Amino acid sequence: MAGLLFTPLAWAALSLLLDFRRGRWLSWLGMLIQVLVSLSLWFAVATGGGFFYALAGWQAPLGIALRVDGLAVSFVLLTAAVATACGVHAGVYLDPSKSWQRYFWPLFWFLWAGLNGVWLGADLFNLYVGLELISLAAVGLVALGGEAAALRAALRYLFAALLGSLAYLLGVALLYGQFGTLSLTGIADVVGAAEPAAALALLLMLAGLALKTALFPLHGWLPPAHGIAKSPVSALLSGLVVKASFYIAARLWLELGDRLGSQLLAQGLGALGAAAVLWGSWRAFRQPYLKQVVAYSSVAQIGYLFLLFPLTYAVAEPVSRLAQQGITLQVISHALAKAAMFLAAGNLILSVRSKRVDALGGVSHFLPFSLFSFGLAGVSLMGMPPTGGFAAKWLLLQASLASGQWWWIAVLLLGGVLAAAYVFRIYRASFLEDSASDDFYHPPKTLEAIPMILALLALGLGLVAEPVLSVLALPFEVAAGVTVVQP
Amino acid sequence: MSPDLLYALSGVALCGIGLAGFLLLDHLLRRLLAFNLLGSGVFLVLVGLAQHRGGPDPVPQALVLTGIVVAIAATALAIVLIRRYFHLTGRTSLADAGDGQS
Amino acid sequence: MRRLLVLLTVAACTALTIVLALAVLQAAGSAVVSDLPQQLAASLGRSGVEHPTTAVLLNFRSYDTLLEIGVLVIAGMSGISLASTRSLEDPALRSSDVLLYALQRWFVPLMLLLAAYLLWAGSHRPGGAFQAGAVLAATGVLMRLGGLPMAFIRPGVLLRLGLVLGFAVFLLVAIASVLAGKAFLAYPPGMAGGLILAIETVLTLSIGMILLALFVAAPISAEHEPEEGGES
Amino acid sequence: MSWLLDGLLIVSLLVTAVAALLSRDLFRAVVMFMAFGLLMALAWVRLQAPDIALAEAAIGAGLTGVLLLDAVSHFQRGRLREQPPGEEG
Repeated sequence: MAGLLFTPLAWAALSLLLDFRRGRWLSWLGMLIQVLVSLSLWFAVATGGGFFYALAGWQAPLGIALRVDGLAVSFVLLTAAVATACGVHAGVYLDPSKSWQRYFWPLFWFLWAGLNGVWLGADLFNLYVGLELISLAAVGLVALGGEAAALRAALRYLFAALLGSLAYLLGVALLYGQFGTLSLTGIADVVGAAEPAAALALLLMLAGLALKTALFPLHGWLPPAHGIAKSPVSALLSGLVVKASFYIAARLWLELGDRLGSQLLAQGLGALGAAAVLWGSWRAFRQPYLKQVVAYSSVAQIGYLFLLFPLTYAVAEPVSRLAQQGITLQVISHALAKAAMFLAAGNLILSVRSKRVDALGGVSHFLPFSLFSFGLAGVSLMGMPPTGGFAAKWLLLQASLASGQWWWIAVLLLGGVLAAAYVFRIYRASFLEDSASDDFYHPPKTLEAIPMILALLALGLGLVAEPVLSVLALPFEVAAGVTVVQP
Repeated sequence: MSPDLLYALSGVALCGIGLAGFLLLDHLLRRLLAFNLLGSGVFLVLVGLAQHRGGPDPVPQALVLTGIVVAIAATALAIVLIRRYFHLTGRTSLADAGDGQS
Repeated sequence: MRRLLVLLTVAACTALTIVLALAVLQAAGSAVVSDLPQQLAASLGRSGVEHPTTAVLLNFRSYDTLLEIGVLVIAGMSGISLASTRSLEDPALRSSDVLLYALQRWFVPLMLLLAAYLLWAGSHRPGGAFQAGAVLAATGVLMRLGGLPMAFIRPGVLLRLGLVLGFAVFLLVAIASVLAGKAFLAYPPGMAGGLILAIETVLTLSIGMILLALFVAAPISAEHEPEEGGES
Repeated sequence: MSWLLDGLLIVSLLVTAVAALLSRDLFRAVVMFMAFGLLMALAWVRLQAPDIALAEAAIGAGLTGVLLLDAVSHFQRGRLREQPPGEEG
């Protein structure tokens, strides 16, 4: 448990003292440790159930407690998988001769530490600090290298992230002022219905987090930042970072939404999510640059996540659980598929030496493997069986039907069709033979293998959805009986 | 009404001022000023509201100290980014027509 | 069009302010009594320090503080990663202002003294690592504006070591308690006071160094510009 | 008496805040912001939060102000040296 918190922070400090090459070996070792620690924690929770971990030995209202439950450890494990893939890819992909690359590893590890902090966080202010840690590390990664366009994207990202954090903090201030505690469960215990100040606090926090998650129409900062960053960084940002703020929003909603939310808010957030699916997919279809296509696809895929709000508000308990499982699967499958897609896109760009979609002509001969990974990830985004994306959408479909909110079904289906459209556009471009140049660069095999593994994981998620969900379902079932232990 | 609550309300007003400035100003440094004003407003609400009943409360005070350090970190990083951006492009704002999608 | 947008934004912000003010009044009127202050008062004796704010920062909620130092380190290293000068010392800044020079001869030791006082005071009265670190950084800024050579502020291994020193020591204490069989960040009984003072001391140095590095990293000299950062 | 003090402090806080955002000259805006930071430190004293007051005076007013002033002078030097090259957009 402590290893999970300690390793990323310690590796961040250590790798700052080394240069890129030596930092790479160190980091690969660290990733191995992190994966092992995450796996063992996951098994511990899967067999023994969730628990609270009191940091510094002080119990919750006074100290900070970590909430270690099935959902949290699953995301810890997901982070370990995706971050390791991105880290290994980055170690080969990034050019070690640039002296500023040495700062990649510390930023990478701080990002990881922040992510773990958010998945496990149960204290509202601690979540704020975790969010800031993630945001600043992510901004640093985007700005790394210091070209004008990257700086511009980083500044937009920074300002959006800061505004979102402050809105969240204002909500925390209102909640603390009223309830005198920062522990999320502590607040959930004492909050009643019809508390306008607390309801406004929830609204502010959700708005701030929606800005950080790039919910339509607050998504303007995402495509530049994710499009301009180096591919492994984009994969981290799209796969994991935006999920962190959504995760907090979802946790708040599931704990407090039934008393502080309203049907209007729930449907409104769902509608914005639906708009994001349609608008993001359409924009993805229209982008001239490959990575912009993938970035707008993220805007669309994030939209699905916000269907959580209408599908869990004022519905029967089993329906709500279906929706929660569907959204969780969507988060996991999107993280895997989008990371695969960005890494594959990076390989393609490296190969044709151009970022434009129409420069891809003929690449299907030279880089069939990367292109295949790209397509495989695309299949998961479309939601076709047997991928994880399909399993997620299937659950959401059932939840929509069971709660009588049939209008979301149209969004789910249309979103899949649009995703198919923009993925096939890339395919069409890469099979065109009219390209005069056949000057392609062959990236190392490692670079090609990693997106393939991630895409296969996203695919396989659909096949093993049942056992995965059984662990995910743990927190919501044992929530009443969580044991407070103090190892 | 206690003075603490009065300060919380002035914090709310600062939030309003800061938010308006943040949304309306183009110049990056001015936006940064607005962000800091907004932050100060939030801190005032946090401490003022919490101390309204029970008198001095060290918990929100510690939170604000943490918040101030996070704010200076963000501000300093933003200044470095802004200055380098200005150095490379000669611009002091992000607003320009044309490459909104870039 | 632009004018309308401005008007609308201002109106929206005003409306939000009013709603927020009402919410603050409502929250103030219906505050739920929590036992956090009592818990804090009861545990203060075991925290190792007498000043409650320091106790919260470095003992009860030390995880927040640890992550927050992480945020500072991120900002610091992002700053120096963008610094494009080979040595971060700018000869153009070296002023020959007699007044400033005289001023700083008196000021610098005084401010260092103040920083040390703030650090020491933190355990039983207002003061602590952040304030002391800020004063330290301000001293550095003054020295730099006065043109004192600051060879140590260059993006070399020493600077990076300085940046993470406080963070690393804090982290070591945190993991040491795990190895001793306690929770992450828990101090062994009886040693809390000493450990907190030690952590605060190195934190002061690191905070001062980070803030100073960010100040020094910000300028960009036009002479040797592109694509380089630090010693290569 | 203390009410008068609090009222005066709050009014001047809000005035300096607005002035920091609205003043035409960037330099003056930053000076206003530093004044705001010092007033905030006073406000923290009134709120019986001496720790924050110290931090605000040192960090909020002092360091942030110096950083901003430095940036402003950089901008003005840059303006004098050359017309912005990137006006295509």
